[in-house]
Amino acid sequence: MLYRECGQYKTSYEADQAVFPILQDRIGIATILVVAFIILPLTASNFVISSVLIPLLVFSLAAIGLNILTGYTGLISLGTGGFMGVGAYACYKLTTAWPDVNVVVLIVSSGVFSAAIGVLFGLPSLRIKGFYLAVATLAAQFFLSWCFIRIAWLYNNNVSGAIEVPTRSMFGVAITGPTADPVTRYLVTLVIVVAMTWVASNLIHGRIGRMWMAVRDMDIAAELIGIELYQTKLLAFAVSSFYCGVAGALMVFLWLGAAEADSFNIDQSFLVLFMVIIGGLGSLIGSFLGAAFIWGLPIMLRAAPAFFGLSIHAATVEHLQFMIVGALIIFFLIVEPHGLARLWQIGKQKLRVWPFPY
Amino acid sequence: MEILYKILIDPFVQMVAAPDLLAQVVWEGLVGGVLYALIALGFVLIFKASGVFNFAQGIMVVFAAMTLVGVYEILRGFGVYPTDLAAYLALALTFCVMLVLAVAVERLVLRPLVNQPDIILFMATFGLTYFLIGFGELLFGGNPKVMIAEQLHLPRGAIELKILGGFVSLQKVDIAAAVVASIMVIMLAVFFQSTRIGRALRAVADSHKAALSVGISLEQIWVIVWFAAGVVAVITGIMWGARSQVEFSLQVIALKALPVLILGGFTSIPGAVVGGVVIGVGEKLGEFYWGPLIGSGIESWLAYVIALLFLLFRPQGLFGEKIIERV
Amino acid sequence: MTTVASMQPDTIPKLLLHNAVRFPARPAIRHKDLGIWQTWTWTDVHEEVRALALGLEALGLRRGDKVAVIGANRPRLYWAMCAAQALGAVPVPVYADSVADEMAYVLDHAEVSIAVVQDQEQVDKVLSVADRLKQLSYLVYDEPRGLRDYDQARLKSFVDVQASGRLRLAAEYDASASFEQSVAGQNGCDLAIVLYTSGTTGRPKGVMLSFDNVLISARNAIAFDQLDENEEVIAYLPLAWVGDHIFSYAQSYAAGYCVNCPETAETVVEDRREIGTTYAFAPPRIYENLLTLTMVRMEDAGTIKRAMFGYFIGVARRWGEKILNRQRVPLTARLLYGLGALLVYAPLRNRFGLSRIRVAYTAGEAIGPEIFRFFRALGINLKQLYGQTEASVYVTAQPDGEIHADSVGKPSPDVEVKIADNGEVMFHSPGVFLGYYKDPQRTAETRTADGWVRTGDAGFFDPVTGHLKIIDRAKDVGRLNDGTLVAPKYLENRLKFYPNIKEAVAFGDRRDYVCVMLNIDPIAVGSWAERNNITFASYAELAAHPLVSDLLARHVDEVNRSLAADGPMAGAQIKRFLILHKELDADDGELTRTLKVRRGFIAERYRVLVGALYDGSSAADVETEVIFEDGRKGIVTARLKIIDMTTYAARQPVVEKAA
Amino acid sequence: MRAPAPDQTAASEVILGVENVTLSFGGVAALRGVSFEICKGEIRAIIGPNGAGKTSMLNVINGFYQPQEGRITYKGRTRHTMRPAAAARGGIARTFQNVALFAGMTALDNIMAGRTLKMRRGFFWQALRHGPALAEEVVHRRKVEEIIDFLEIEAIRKVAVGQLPYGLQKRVELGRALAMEPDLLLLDEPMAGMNLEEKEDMSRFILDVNNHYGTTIALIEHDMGVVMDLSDRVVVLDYGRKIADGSPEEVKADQKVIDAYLGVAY
Repeated sequence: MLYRECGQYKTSYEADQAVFPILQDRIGIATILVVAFIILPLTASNFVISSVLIPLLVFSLAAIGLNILTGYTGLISLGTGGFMGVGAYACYKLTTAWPDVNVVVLIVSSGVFSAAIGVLFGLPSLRIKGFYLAVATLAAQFFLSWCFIRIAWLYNNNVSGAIEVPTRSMFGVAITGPTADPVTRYLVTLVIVVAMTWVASNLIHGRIGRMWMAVRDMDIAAELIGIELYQTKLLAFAVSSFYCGVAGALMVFLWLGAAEADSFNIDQSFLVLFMVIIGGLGSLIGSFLGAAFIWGLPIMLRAAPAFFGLSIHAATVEHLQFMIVGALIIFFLIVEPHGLARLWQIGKQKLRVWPFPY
Repeated sequence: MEILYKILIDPFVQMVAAPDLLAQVVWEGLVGGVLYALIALGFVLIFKASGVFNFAQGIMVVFAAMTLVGVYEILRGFGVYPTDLAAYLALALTFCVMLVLAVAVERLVLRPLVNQPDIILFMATFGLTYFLIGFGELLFGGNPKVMIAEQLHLPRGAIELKILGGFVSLQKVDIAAAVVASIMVIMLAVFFQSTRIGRALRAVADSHKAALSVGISLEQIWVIVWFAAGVVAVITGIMWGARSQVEFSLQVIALKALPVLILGGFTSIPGAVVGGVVIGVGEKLGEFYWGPLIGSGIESWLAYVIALLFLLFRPQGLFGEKIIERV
Repeated sequence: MTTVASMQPDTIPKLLLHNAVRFPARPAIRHKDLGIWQTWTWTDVHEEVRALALGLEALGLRRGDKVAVIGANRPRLYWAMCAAQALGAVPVPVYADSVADEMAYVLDHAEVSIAVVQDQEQVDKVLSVADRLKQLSYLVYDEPRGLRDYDQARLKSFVDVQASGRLRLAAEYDASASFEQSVAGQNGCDLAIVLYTSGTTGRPKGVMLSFDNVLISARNAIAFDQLDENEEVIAYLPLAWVGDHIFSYAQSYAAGYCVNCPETAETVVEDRREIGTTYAFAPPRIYENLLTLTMVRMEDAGTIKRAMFGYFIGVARRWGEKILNRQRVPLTARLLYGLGALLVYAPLRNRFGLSRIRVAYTAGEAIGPEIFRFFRALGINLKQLYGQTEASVYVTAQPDGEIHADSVGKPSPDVEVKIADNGEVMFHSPGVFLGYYKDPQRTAETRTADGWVRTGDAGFFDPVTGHLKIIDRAKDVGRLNDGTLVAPKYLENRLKFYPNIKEAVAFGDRRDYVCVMLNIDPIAVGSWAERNNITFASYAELAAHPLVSDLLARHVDEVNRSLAADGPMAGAQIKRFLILHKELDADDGELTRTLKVRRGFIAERYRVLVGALYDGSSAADVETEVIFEDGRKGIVTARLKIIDMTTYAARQPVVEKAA
Repeated sequence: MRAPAPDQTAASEVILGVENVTLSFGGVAALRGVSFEICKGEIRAIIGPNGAGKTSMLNVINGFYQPQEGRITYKGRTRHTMRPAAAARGGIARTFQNVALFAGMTALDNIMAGRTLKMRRGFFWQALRHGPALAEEVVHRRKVEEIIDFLEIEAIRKVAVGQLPYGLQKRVELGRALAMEPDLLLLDEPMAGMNLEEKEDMSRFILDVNNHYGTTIALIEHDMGVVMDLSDRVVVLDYGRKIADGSPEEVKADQKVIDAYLGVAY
C-alpha cells in the first residue's frame, strides 16, 4: 500500500545491488535518522535519553555483533558479556594510559582487543559445532569474568575493583565522565552505532557476508565452492567480538559511567542472545528491534502498575517481570521463530503486494 | 624456571607430602562431582529423548527444592504432624508438581515448537528458566530457605576416618548423596535397558518413527522424560540443599553441568556420571593445588577449560557415538 | 495535419538521424537484460542501426529486398527493421510463435532474402523449411546459444554483421556518407513495411504500408493524445502486429519516446511495473486477464480486506468514471474516492504497473463494458479505438472525455468513415495501405477505385453521440430462417464479458435458432472450483463438470435477458449451448494468431457438435485431432452435454447511459 | 545422438586419472581398486545399481573422502589427499544428489557465492563497499547474470531458494557450480526427481555447458536413456568395483552390466 514501486527501474547493477533498492525504504531510513539525530535530542527527557535510548543503542550494537556470529555464520556464542568486558577494560586501560588521545578513537580501537580475544576463543570452532562450541564460548565467558575480578592491573589496582570513567572531552565538550551531558553522550553513541551498522551492512551484502551465510546454511557446499571454513569462522569471531567490544566500551564510557566485573557476567551474554533471537537471527534490523523489545519491555512493565494506578510491591513487579519476559520469549518463539525481523518482513511484503494477499 | 617448578612439580610434592589432605580434597571433589552428575543426568534424559538442550534443568532443581520446602512449611502451617509425615507428604506433592510441570511444558512449549531447529528449543528453555525464576520467587519469595534435611531423616554429622596418617572427614549427607545418586543411576540404567518405555525412549533418540512403532506417542515420551528429569531435579535439590541452602542463584549450577556433558557426551548416562566425577575432582584439585598460583577462584572456569581441551581431542565426548558426516 | 507532417522527416530512417540530433542523450529503447534495464540513447541507436545497415549491405542486401524479422520484442530486431529501411529494403516481421509451415509460406511469399532471427528456436524453424525458400541467402541470429555446432555457411551472428559494418565505417571513408545518402534517397511514398495479417479465412495477406501511411497516422495520433518524447511504452505484443509496429516503433521514432522490451514473457507484468508505462495499447484480453487476476487474488484475501476492497470498488464504479471525465460530483463522493484512491485504486494501479499511465487503448476486439468501466473507475484513462492493418491502425478513436463503453469513438483525424448500404463500415484516410503484396485481386476486393477501404465489419453511427458502433464482421451478420438478425460476434462478446467464459462461438445464420459453444476460462473457473472444493484433474474434466455447466447456464440466461431489451438483437437469444472439452487454440487453427475465433473453420471441424446442437439431442461425442507444441499430433475424445435455455420476449430497448 | 564437441575428438588429453582407488568406512568397502580416466572436454557418465559407490567416487574426486589406497591424478598433478576447498581452487565444481543450496539466500546470492574464489577485494574495501569492492561486485554480478540467462531462471532471480520447486533448485545449484568456471564439473544425479520436461531442459543445459564452455563433465545418472544420449563414455560400478568402461553402446551390450542391472529399470 505504502510501497508504490511502479516506475522504479534500475539501469545499473550498483542501483540494483543497493542496500535499500526501494525508494520508500530510503525515505523511511532518512526519517528515522532525522528523528534520531535531531528530534529526539531536542525533545526527549534526560531520563529517557540516558536510561532508554543510550542503552538501546549500546545493546543494539552488541546484538549486531552477536548476530554476525550466530545469525549470519551460525555459530552459537554465550561469551558476549565477556567480549564486551574486554572492550570495556581495554578502553579503560587505554584512556588512563593515554589521557590526551581522543576518547572516541580509543573506544573504537578497544574493539581490536576483544577481536583478538574473540579469535583466540574461536580457535576450537573448526573441530566443534553447535552446543559444544557454545561451551567453548562459555569457557571464555567465565574465564574472562574471572580475569576482571582477579587481575587488579585491569582496573589499575583500585580498591573498589570497579572502573571509573575519567572525564574526557572533544572540541572542549565533555563527552565521557560524570560531567558529560546526556545528549552529548547520546549523540556520540549514535554516531558510532550508525557508522558501525553501516559497515556491518556493507560486509553482509558483499562477498564476506555471502561466505558467512554459506558456512551457516551448508558448510559442506561452502567448502565445495572454495570457502575456507576455518578462516571464515575466525573472521566472523573477530568481527563479532570487535562489535561486542566496542559495545562494551560504549556501555561503560557513555552509558553507565562506571562498571565492575559483574556488569559483564553470563547474564549479560544471555540478555544479548535473547535480543538476537527475539529480534531475528540474521537481520540487522532485527538486532535493533530485539534490543528495543528486551530492553524496553521491563521498563514498560515497571511503569505499568503506576500507569494503571495500581500499587504493587516492587519485588512482586520484579518477579512478574521475570515471568512475563520468560513467557513472552516462549510465545515469540512459537508464533514467529524467526523473530521480529521476520514479522517486519511479512508486514512489508503485505504492503508491497497490497491490496492483493500475494 | 621457578614458575615451571611451581606448576609442574610443587603441587605433586604437596600431594605426596600430605596424602590425607589429598584424600580429603578428592572426596570433596567426588561429592561435588556427584551433584554435577545428577544435574547432567537431567540434561541427558531430556536431550536423549527429545533432542532438547534443556537449560532449565538448573532452575528445575532449585524450583523443586523450593517447592519441597515451601509445601512443607504450608503443611506445617495447617498443623500436619509429625514433622516427618509432613516432610514426606511434601515430597510426594513435590513429585506431583514436577509431573504437572512436565505436562505443562510438553503442552505449552514443546508441542507448539515441534520440528523447530535446536537453537529455538534451546532458547525456549531459557524462557522457561526466566518464567520459573519469576514464578518461584513469586510463590516462595526471593530469600534463601533451609532444606528440610533432618525431617527427611537424612543422616547428619560426619565420619572421621583415621587414615593416611591423618584425618579424613566424610559428611554423612555426602555419603548419602553419593549412594542415592548411584542408586538413581542404576535405576535409570535398568529403566532404559529393560522396560518397554525405556526402550522407546532410546528409540526416540535414533528416530521418532521407531518410537511410535513401540506404540508410544511422542507427546507421552516427552512428558515422561521431563517428569523423570523433574524427579532427578527433586533429588538433586534435596542433596544440594542439604549441603548448602536453597536459593535461586543456585540455578547457575546448570551451567556447571555443561562441561560435564561435554566430557560424558550428551546422550550417555554413565558418561554423565563419570564426567561429573572427573570435573568435580579435577576442579577441587586444581583449585586447591594450582589455584593459589594464579589467584584463587579458578573453580569458576577450570571445568570449562578442561572440557574445552578435552573437546579438541574427542569432539563427541567420552561415551558419545562417533559422528560420521555423510555427503 | 498532413501539411505539418510533410515538413517533418518523411521516413523512419530520416527520423532516426533527426532524433539523434533532437534528443541525442534521451533514451530511445531499453531492454531488461542480464537483470537490469540496458538503455540505448538515440545516438546509440543511430550508431547501432548504421553499423547493422552497412553490415547487411555487405551481405548483399539491396534496395527493395525483403528482410524477415522473427522473434520476441528485442531492440536488435527493431534495429533490424530500421536498418533494412535505411537501405531501402523492406522489413517483413513474422509472428514468432507461428509454426514452421506458416512461416515458410510467409517467407516464401515475401521472397525474403535475409532473415534476422532471435535465437536457436527460430533458426531451427527456418532451417527446417529452408529448402522451400529459394531467395533466402542468410540467417542473422541474435543469440548464439546452442548454435555452435550448426553449419555456419548461411548463418551470421548479429554481432559479426554489425562488426563488419563498423569495419566498413573505419575502412571506407565514404561508408557513413553512403549510409546517409541511401537514407536521404527515399521518401514518404516508398514502401516501408509488409505486415502479414492472419485473416480470419485463407492464407495470410501481406499488407503493404508506405512511410506516409505509417508516419502520418502515427503523427496524427500523437497530436490527438498530446504525446511527447517523455512517454514510456512496453513492447510485448507480436512484432508482426500493426499495433506493435505503430505504437512501439513508428510513434517512438516520430515522438522520440522510449520503448521498453521486457526480460521474458513471464516477467512482462513485473517489468511493466518497474517501468511504469505512460502510454499503452493492448487487446481486450490483456485487460480481461488483469481483472480476472485481481478478482481471483482478492478471493483469497482476508474477509475485512475483501469487504474494504468491495466497498471502494463500488465507490469507484459509482463516481470514478465521472471524476475522470471531470463531471460535477458531490464533495462526499470526492472524499470517499480520495480515501479509496489511497487504500485501493492507487495500489491497484501500482500492481498493474499503470500508476503513471496517461493514455491506454484497447482495440482489436470489443471489450466488456464491465472490464472497461472497472479500469476507468480506477482512474486509468482507458479508451477504445477501432483500427485495421489496412488503415495503419487508426479508423476511429475515443477523444478524452467522450467515452462510451459500447462505442469505438469518432473518426480519427484525417479519416473519413461511411457506412455502406449493407451496413459495412468503410473508410478513407492517409493511412490507407498501398495494397496486398502480390495479390491485386484481393486488393481490388478490399479497396475501391476511389480509395475507400471495406473494413468487413458491420456497424452504425450512434445518432445520439455520433460515435461508431461495431456489431460484427459484415459477412458474419446473418439471419435466422424466420428472418431475425443474428450477429454472432455480438453474442460472443456479450458472453465473453463474463470472466468464466474464455471463448464463445455462436451459430444461427440460416438456422432456426441460435446456439453457442463455450470455452471456460481455466483460471477463473479453476479457482471457483477450488473455492467450492470441486476436484478436477484436467481441463476437459473441469469443463464437463455439471456444476460448471450450471454456472455457465446462469451467465447465458443473463445474456438472454439483456438481449431481450436489445431491439434488433432481441430475436437472437440463445436456445442451446455446450461447453467445449478443449481450449480453442491458434496452433490447431481454431483461432487466428491475434486470437480471434475462426467460426467457419470451427463449424467445419466440429460438424458433429453443430449437428447435435440443432438435432435436439441432449449430448454429443466428439473426437478432435490436436497439434502439440512439438508438432506431434494427437486425438482428444469427449462426450459433451448440451443444455437448453429459456428465451424471453423482446422488451422496449433502454438507451444505455454513457458510464 | 549428439555431435561430439570438436576439441574433445581432437586431442583426448586426460584431465583426471583415478588409479585403483579403495575406500572403506570401518570395514565396509565402498570402492575397491577402481581406476578410470576422464578426458578433457568429454561428458563421462558413472553408472551402476544403488550402493555401487558412485557418489563415494565423486566424494573421493573432490576430496570429501580420503581413499585408503590409490592415487588421483588431476591436471597432471598426482595427490593422495585433498581438501574440497583445494579441489575447488583447482577448478573442480560439484552438484549434489539432494540439492545442497544455501537455503537462506536468494538464487542470485547462491550463484554469486559461487564466484567467491574469483573475488579479490579485501576486508577494508568490503567494509566500505564502495569504489573497488563495488566495482568488483558489479563485474561478477554481470558474469552471474549471464549464467542466469543461460539457465533461463530470470524470473526467480531474487527468490529465496528455499521456496523454489525442486527442479529449479537443481538449476540454481548447477548455476552455482558454473559460476566457478570449473574445468571439471561433477554432477550427482542432476535429474533425480524431475519430470520429463525438466529432464529435457536439464539435458539441454548439460550439453550446452559442455558445448558452449567446453567444460569436462562427470555425471552420475540413473535414467539410462539420458546417460546414453548425453555421455561420450560410461564407467559402470557395481559393489564398488568397476565392471565396464567404454562408449554407451559397448556398455549397453556388456553382459556383466546387464547382469548387474538385472531387475533394475533399464
